[in-house]
Amino acid sequence: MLLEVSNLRLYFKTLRGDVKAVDGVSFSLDKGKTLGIVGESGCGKSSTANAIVRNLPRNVSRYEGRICLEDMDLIPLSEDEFRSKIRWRRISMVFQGAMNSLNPVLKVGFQVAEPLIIHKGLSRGEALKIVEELFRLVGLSSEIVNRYPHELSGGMKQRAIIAMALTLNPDILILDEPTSALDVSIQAQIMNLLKNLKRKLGISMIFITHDIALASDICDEFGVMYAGELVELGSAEKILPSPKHPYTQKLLSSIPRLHSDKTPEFIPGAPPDLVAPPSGCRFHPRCPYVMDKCSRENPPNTLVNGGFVKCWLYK
Amino acid sequence: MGLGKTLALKGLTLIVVLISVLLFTVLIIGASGLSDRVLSSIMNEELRGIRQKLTTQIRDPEELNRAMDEIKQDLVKAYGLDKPWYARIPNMILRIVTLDLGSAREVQTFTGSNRISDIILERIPNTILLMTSALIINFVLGLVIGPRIALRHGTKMDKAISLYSAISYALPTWWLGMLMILFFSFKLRIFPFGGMYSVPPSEDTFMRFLDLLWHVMLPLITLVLALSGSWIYITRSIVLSVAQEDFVSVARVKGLPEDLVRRRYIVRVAASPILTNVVLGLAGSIAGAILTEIVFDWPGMGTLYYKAVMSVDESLILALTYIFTLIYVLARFILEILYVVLDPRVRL
Amino acid sequence: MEPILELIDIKTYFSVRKGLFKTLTVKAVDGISMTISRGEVVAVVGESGSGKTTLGRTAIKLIEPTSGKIVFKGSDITNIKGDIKWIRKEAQIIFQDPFSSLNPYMTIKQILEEPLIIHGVEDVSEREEIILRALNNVRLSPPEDFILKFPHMLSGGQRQRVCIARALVLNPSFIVADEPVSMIDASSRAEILLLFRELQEKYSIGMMYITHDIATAKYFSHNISVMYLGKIVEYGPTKEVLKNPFHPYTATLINAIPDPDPENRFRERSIVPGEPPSPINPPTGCRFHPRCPQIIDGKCSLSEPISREVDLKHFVACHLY
Amino acid sequence: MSFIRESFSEFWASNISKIGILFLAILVAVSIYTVTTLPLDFGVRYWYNPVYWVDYPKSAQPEWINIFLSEKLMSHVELSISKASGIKPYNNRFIKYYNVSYNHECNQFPKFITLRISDLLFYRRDSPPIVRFYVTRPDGRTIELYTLAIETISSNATPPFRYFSMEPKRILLSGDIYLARSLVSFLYREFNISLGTSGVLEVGSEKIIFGSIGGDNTFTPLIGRYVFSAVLICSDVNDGIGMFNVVLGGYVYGLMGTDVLGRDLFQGLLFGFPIALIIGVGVSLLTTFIGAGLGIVSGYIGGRVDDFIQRFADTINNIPLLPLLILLSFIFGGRLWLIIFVLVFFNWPSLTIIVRSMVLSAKASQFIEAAVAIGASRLRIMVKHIFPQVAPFVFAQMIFFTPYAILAESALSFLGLGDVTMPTWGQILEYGFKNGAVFLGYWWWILPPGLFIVYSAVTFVFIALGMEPVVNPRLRRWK
Repeated sequence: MLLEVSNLRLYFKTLRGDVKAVDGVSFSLDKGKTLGIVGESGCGKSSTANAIVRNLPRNVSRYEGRICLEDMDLIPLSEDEFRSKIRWRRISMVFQGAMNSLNPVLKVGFQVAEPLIIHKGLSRGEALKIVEELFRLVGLSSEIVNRYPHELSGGMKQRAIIAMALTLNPDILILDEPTSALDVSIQAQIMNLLKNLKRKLGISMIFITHDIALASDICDEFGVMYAGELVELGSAEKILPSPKHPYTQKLLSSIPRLHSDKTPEFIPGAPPDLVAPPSGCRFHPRCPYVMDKCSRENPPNTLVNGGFVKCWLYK
Repeated sequence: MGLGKTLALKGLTLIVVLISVLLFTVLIIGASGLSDRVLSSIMNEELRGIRQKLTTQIRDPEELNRAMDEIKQDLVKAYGLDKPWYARIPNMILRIVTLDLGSAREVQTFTGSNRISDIILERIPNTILLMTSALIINFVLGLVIGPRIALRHGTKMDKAISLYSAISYALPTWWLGMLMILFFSFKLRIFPFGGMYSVPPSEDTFMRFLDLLWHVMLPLITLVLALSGSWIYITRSIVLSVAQEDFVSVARVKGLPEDLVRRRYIVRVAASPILTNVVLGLAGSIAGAILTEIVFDWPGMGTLYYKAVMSVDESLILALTYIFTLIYVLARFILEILYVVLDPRVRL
Repeated sequence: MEPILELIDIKTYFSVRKGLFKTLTVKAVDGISMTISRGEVVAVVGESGSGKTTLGRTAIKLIEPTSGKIVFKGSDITNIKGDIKWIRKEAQIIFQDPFSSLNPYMTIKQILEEPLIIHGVEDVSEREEIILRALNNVRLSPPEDFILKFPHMLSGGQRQRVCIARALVLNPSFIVADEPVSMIDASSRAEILLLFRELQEKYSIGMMYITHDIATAKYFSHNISVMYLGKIVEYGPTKEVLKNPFHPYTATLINAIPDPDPENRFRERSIVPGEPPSPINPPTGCRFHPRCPQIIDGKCSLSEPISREVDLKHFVACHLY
Repeated sequence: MSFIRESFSEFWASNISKIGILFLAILVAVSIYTVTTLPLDFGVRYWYNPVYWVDYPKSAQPEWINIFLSEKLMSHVELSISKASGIKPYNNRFIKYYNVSYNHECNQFPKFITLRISDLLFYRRDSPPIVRFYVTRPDGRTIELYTLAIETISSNATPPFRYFSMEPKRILLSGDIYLARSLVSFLYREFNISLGTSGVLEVGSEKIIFGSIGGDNTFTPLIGRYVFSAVLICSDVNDGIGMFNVVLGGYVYGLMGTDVLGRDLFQGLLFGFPIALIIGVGVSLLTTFIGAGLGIVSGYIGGRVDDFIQRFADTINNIPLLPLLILLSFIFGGRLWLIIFVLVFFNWPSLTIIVRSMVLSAKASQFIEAAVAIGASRLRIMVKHIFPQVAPFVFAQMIFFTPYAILAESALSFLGLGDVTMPTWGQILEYGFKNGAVFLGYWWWILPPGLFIVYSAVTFVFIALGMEPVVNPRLRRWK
């Protein structure tokens, strides 16, 4: 077990009250595997990622749980320890806004090389040499090293950012919607690249997206998030063909498919406000199988089909 | 488009600005009739003097009048009053643009020259000594304190400094200057009331220097007290907006030490807007803080301009307007070049 | 069926000023002809920079074409300048971004009322009635709950439904839908698409459905045209094109959209390399040739392929055919 | 409108906004009070009319300063009586007494003494009245101060004859030679001291009148009750004095003291409130109106209109403003509305440039395109769709610009370029500075006007600061 997250909570303070962005999330990640975290926007996917790399805004009101990286609990680590031991060396991340992830006044190559210089103490020249290699790996020509971010297209920036995430050979790479701003053909290119990296480097990934079809390209396991909670967790082989949780079922059937003639369905209503989520099962107001119990009690995680489902239907 | 072309284009725009400002000034002084009025009053003054001299030589009143009429016609021509005010403009602007600034009517240099270029050259160092050093102090204060409070925004320290900035924005520097004189010069008697040197100035160069320092202290403190608030606040807001960009979080997650993140990812990116303020501030400071200079009786460009306006010395007003604008325009041009150096996005 | 919109060799160029003297021409739409009939939905599929959005805007004269002819409801509207109000009533557009396409300072009622005011529906109760009916139509019910809300109080899907309602209050005969679901959460996309199809059929509206996601086009377009760099490379009945894409580019677009399948991760997706070139300086010959996996040496880079009817009503512009 | 309510609650959440609003309320209240109590032509009629201030003490400190002093300073005193306190027949004539009394309690001499009578009325053309003035001191001694004789009337005007009705007769006792002679005899008679008139003038009449003499011929203030009387000797019983005043110049006056001309600074400073408010609000209102209007037109219409507006704005924005502002105020200034005009003229461009860029980005919003698509006219789009986008920013700019306008006007006033018909704080400071108030330590002349400038400016800065999170969504607390 490479990474084990249990009972992770991350709340933000606002004028209206605490936003329970991540509320008791548990999952684990094996070496070389990719976990997809999927769900609608505003369900806490990105916050989960940010909680793992401890990229927190100032208004955090609650940050607790266990994040164990090979038996080391990360939460009690001091800011400085976490920075020098974990960040980028063990866990690196590709952020959602690829367009804004690069400093506009520094050359791309230098930004990618920076972790090597800081963490490994390499000279700029040595670091840049490694960067050129990495660029080749992600399909960028080595001359890009000397370019500024604004001179790159969106796809090239995304490749550079992926290269940047790989500089220190991290154990875990977190990808937060890495392709959402890209065109479909470029998106396919990036997915192929990620697949290659996974195979070649054996790196573990957490892939965050709202698009299950896209996630199926790379993920071995799926965690489905709804309203700050993980409602279903299981392998791709189990979840994609036969989802258990009503939310997962709905999510899967809402995807317009090219190769089948089934009319897509939709989930009526909108995800709840995370300041005051519904009582009991948070999905109950939108659930087609809602029962009395659902609005009263929060369902426990039930072992079904080799994975966990958080639903009263399976209890 | 090449870099040279961009800059040439900017330069051209700024030259147009320069000429328009001069034209605007001349038009205002001319069209309001001020120019004609002042010129004729100067001429009449001169005529009166001549008449007094002539009365001792020419007894016959009729002959005197005839002689006076002739002299008057000559003078009218010499002053250009025979033509309408706008006919004088092209010449005037051409002279100014070629830096032939002419001579002032009343103001003189310490050594008695009334050539405007001499006067300006004498005054500029005085203004630089006061205004520019104040600006640099304020800039440094802004750069040291601004980012610090920006990254701790919402804290008590941030609130206190913001409050100080707000009040200092509402504080007229010249009034603060008067209070400073009232307190430190009148009440405590530890600083002089104004001026640059004691009268009579000391013979010894070192003592003169100390004397100068003693004199510059109070206006300098005033300028720093009154203006540092806005500098800190401006730096704070620029830094605050950069600090919220995504690439700053990326840098943190990359595991860069906090001070490096601050230096390389925040201040470095915030540099060009901050620099804009500094360079424009520097350029503006040449015009002097007119009111502060008056309050402290500081013989700089500000008091010079004030005197020029009050005595309607057209050539001096024009020359100073030209110099102020020229420096400002040059600063803008330098900024364009600096942007290119600092911000790769500007490079086309 | 009677054609509602005919585009004949439409070209829309933009000039981009670079510096003082140099202007560059962006050939966003470069010679496109298309006919859309009443009740017909034509999907225009392409990536960003393909000119599909410009085409949609040009079709309803939000952008003036550089050359070509636009015939709307039988009259040539290409050069009309002043009296275009009737076109604005008959032809509507729905935008991609439901967040920025509603004025945040207006209530839903004000937003829906505006077109009615502009087009002279003076009776207040009549306007109210139309608005309530439109809201019911887009399933924002009960409508009374929504009319006094501001856009920011609604979810993305709800906002897009308001946009649809706004387009419908004037009873248009033609609608351009510019990526109407691309910014909506996957879970509510289907809802909007189904609503679209229902309303389009109910009112027999001609529609140009612009999208980069060929999968959504499948659900309610009759015909599909695939655009690449300002040109249509393939056109035909939707089912036909999806089943049997002729143009290599169309095949790429289809391949880029996976179905959720656990087997996906064990196979490479077939992709085209590189990125779309800039429409300022498009490649010679076939514009797709630098990225084309099936390039014919000495042909594709030199001569521009002409659109041919390869199958029944299925056109393709490619040297392979 | 819910966003207005939300914005307001966001605004109201910070203390600084509350303070700002409180300050503004005070500012407005004082201005309204001033406008309703002081005449609108206060400037010309009183402030710039030196005659009006003749009997006020010059450069007097505020009265409340005595609270902090162990040795109290003499307050300014003006005594008056309008009805005769007694009447007596005397040799076919009448004597009317007009007595006013004053209790002198402080250990100082008055700065000056002035007698004033107004509205002298008499009926006998051939026998006009005579007025004699006396003072009776606490020690019972009486000094004759002055005699006023009225000439006989030779014209054929009809009685009653009225003197000093338009302007009172003012008798300045300090330095008066008649009084000096009277004091010479007084000193000799009562104390057996011989002092010539020049000697008396040297000591000062006030000191002799208000002094008790010490051993070595020094005068110390005599504490106690003084009675000043005007004695009217007249031939007709109806003759009389309308008003008799005695002014004893003090060292402290009123709430705010006086300036070198004796002007009551309190009144001048009070009048500064409405002017600051008018300048601040007027200039910022006009500037934002023009600036935002042109910015919207420039940004939305584009093309040549845009080019023209932007060139113009660029030019003005590219020059150091203060010098030109001074020049223009010198040439055109002197009146409030001209100063407002000059300030507006030079300041709209910066707003236009910013608003234009905001409009350009708002123009790219799809709801603008949507409005075009439903056939909305340009005007409708600008008013209904674009303006609301920039409105919060423009409103905040307007508030933020107000202190600038107040400060700019006071700076121009300080340079002597203010409105010549009404007192402003800047002008009061200018006059103080020119008259050496700073070098003489007249703090009460320098401190309050500046404090009021800061007060009114800070009011708007606080409100603007409170609005910052409303306008800049990045700083918002609610999402």
